[in-house]
Order: sequence, then structure tokens, then C-alpha cells
Amino acid sequence: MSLAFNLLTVLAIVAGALFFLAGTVGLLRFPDPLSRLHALTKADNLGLGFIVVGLLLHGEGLLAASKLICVWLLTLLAGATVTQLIAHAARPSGAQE
Amino acid sequence: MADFLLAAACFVLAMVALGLVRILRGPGDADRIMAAQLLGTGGIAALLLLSEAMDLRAAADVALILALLAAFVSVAFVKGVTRRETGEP
Amino acid sequence: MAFDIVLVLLVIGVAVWTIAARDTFAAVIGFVALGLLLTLVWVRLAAPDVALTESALGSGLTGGLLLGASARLACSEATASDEEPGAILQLIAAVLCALMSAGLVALVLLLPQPAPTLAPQAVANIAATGLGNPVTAVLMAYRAIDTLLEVVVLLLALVGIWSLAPDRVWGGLPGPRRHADPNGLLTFIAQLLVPIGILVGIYIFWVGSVAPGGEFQGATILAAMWVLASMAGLVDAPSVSGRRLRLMLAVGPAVFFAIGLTGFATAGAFLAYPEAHAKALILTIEVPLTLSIAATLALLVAGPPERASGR
Amino acid sequence: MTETALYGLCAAGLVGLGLFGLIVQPHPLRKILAFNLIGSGVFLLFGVVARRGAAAGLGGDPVPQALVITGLVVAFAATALAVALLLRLFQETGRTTLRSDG
Repeated sequence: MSLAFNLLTVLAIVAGALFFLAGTVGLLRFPDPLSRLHALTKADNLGLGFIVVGLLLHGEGLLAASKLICVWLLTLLAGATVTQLIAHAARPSGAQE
Repeated sequence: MADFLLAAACFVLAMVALGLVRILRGPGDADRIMAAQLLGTGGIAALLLLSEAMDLRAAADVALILALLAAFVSVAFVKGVTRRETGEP
Repeated sequence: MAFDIVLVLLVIGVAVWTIAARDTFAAVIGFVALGLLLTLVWVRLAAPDVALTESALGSGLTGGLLLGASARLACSEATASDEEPGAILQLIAAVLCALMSAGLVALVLLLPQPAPTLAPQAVANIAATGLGNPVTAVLMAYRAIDTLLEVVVLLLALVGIWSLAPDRVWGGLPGPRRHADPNGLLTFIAQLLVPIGILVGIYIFWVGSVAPGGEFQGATILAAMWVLASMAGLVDAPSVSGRRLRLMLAVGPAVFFAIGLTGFATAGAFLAYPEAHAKALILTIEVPLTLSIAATLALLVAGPPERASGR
Repeated sequence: MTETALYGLCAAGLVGLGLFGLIVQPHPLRKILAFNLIGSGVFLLFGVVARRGAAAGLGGDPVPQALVITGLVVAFAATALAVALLLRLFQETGRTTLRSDG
């Protein structure tokens, strides 16, 4: 049983790491600030989600698990709103480039 | 398992490093204000992996603060950039 | 080990950027990034209490302060750039600083074996304080006088900042008035994050007696949330001559000092706690102290008065 | 070399870099940044000493760790005061130079 859980943890964390890789590739390759922002926030937040899922399967204790979920939700919430703000700020200076 | 988690943290950190190089180079401030977002998400991922690998439960609290303060710093970035562009004191 | 090497290289790289970047704003962003990376370093050094402080204060609040200042000083960069020292002077400085670093490296490598430590003593006496977190025990019990003086230093810094106000706005309100845009994004973010942040701040403070956390970390988060709300225009800074504000700033150190004095009667020394009531007394100090530290930190970011108060 | 010693080297590097910036950078805000960098390096040295003192079931010696927390708070207060002084100088003279004949 624990072997299966370990395997799932490894799989989820590898998937998370791949999303981080995708985010960085997007950051390096995309031509303008807005699409770079898109690559960064979407991919990295998904990557973090997979890593949280992987650690949930591995970790023990309800309190630790709920804290992990809180961290992820807070990151999503803060990330989603702040990204909007950054995009607003990026638009005029993006046009100047 | 700890070694695997540490390796994963190392990989995420390397990705953050690559992204940071791109972001800090600019050219505009618009890219640079993404630094807090990048380090926020990537740093939290690395922290959570470290906390499990080192068996240091408190690192989850650090991640909680990091998520909050990354948002705070991003708002301060945007405020700073818009103030710089409009020339408002 | 691979993780540590990557982390150290990244820290040094970002530090070089912070020093060498052309643009001051870019350098400040480098500094904030450095703070976030140092948080990881502190976790690797098994110091979660410090990691919490570094992420909240060293990176977050300091970052906000410096970003605001660099935006205000943006037009002054041209005047300063022609004062850069010549190449020879830069080279001499680089050599001397490298020597300094080399000396520190030698020092690190030659540290005594086995390393001296106070950890056994800290653990042996922790039961007497009723606390579970040895770092909080050091801050609030073993070296309480340091903490008391530190809070006084914070207040002195605030007095110093306030005394920079010009005569016509003396005792007025710090910072420009910001008006909230009721449908604006920033208002939404602040309304969303500030309540969560206050909750997290109180949690970090409360958990500090048994786990990493404590009054400084909690207070920093509370202060950051106030700064966020004021950036969004949801709250206005109070007049620095207001009696209620002054009371809030002074109550923490005053309670700390008063309980310290009662230590003469109950336990025979300044800042000593009678063993039976140690935890209750420490908590009595910590609650007002957190409030005072949070108010002081927030006002340190807000800066000197810039508007005359309405009265 | 142990991991702890590696972070010691990192601390030494930060102090050197910060000192260089403090000497070379003409803009006062950059000097404040550089000074904070020196501070980070010194705190990290404390962290290395604390980590080496791990004993009695703790990950590190709590005394230097508590000192670093105190230090971080005081460093913040000093930074805030320095920034306020700089902004006032700029407000008064329109310049940020530290030279008296400037």
C-alpha cells in the first residue's frame, strides 16, 4: 500500500517539476511581457499544485495536509489577482518597447 | 525518498534560477516585477519539498508567509512602476 | 549537497546583480529576490524562526520600503551617476573587498571543533519558562533585556523619522493620501488578502510559544497588511500626534518594563519571572508587545508626516 | 567540505560584495542596499555558527538564531531611518548627493 502511495508521490512531483520546466521554457521563449506572464503564472501554479498533491499523499496528519492545501489556495488566490495587476502595469510599458 | 525530494527541490530551484536570469535582464520593468511571482511560486514549491525532505514541519508556515508577502511585494512593485511612469511624487 | 550548491550560486548571482545593476529600481528588485532566496538558506540551516523573520521583514517589509523610496527618487539617478569613482579606485576597492571575503572564508574554515554551543543549556532550562520554542525562550526569558532594548530602538528610530517632518506638517499625517477606487483591482486584492493576512499574522504570533514563530514575525505580517491596505487607499495613516496612537506604540514596551521591574520583588532580578507564572507573564508581555511592534513597523514604512492634521 | 561551511563561504561573499557596493556606488539608496547586503552576510555567519552548534535535539544553537532575529529587526529600523533621511535630503535640495560642495 505504502509502495503504491510512494509511487504516486513520485509521479505527482515529477509532473509538478515538468510544469515548472514548461513555465521556464515559456518565460525564456515567449516574445512579449504579457505572454511571459501567462507562461509563468499558469504553469508554475499548476506545478505547485502537483507538488502539493504529491506531498499530501506522502505526508501524515490532517493538520499538516490542510496547511499544505491552504498554502496552495493562498498562492492561487494571490497569484491570480496580483497577476492581473501586473498585466495592467505591463501594458503601457509593453507598448513602448 | 528524502533524496528524491531534495533532487526535485534542486530541479525547481534550477528552473527558478533560469527564469530569474531572463526576468532580471528586463528590458522593461514589466518583466522585472514578475520576479516576486516567480520566486513566490518556485520558492514555495522548493520550501515544501525541503520541509518534507528535512522533516522540518515549520517550513510550511514559512511557505504560508512567503505566499502572502510575495503578493504584498508584487503590489508594491506595481505601485512603484506606475508611480515612476506617471511621475507622480 | 547539489541543492546547496545551486542555492549558494543563485544567492551570489543575485547579490552581484543587486550591486551591479544600472537601474536602482532593478537593484531593489534584486534585493527582494535575494531575501526570498535567503529564506530558503535559513530553512537549510535548520533555523525556521529566522526564515520566517527574513521572509516577512528582511524581504517583504524592507522590500516595500525600498521600492517606494526608489520610485520617489527615480529622477535623481542622473545626478548621481557622474560621481562614480574611477577605474583604479574601483579596482583597489575590489581587491580590498576580496581580501575581506578571503579573511572571512579563512575564519569560517578555521572555526573551532567541536563547535561551542549553548543549545544544551537552553533546552535544560526551558521547562522553567513554560515555552516549547527555544528561540522564543531566548528572546523572552534568557535574553529578555535584549528584546526590551530592541523594542526601544524601534521606537527611537520612529522618533527619529518623525522629527524629519518640516515645521508646517509637524505632528501631521504620514505619506500622501491615497483614495480607494471602489471597483479597482487593487481594492479587491487588499480586501481579499488583508483579512487572510491578519489571520496568518495572529496564527504565527500565537504558535510562537511552542513552534517557530513569535511576536516579531506576527507583528511584521500585521504591519505589512496595514501597509497593503494603505497602498490600496482603504485606510488612511493616523495623525502621529494622536493620543491613541502614541498609547498603542508605548503600551508594549511599558508593560514589558513594568513586568521586568516586578521581577525584583517576585524573583529577585530585573526581568526575572517567578517559575510558577512564567508562561502567563510572558504571554501578558507578548500580546501588547506584538501590537506595539506592528504599529511601530507600519509607521516606520509610512515615513515622516507630510500632511498637516485636519484639526 | 560540509554544507554548513558552503553557506559560510556564501556569507563571506555577501559581505565582500556588499562592502564593494558601499564603496563604489555613488547613489545613497544603492549604498543602503549594499549595507543591507553586508548585514545579510553577517547574519548568515551567525546562522552558520548556530548550525554548527546543533545539539540536544535542536537543529541549531537557539542563542545566535535569536540574535539574528533581533538583528534583522534593528537592521530594518536603521534602513527605514536612512531612507527617511535620504528622502528628506532629496526634498530639501532636489539632489541625493552626499558631497558638501556638490
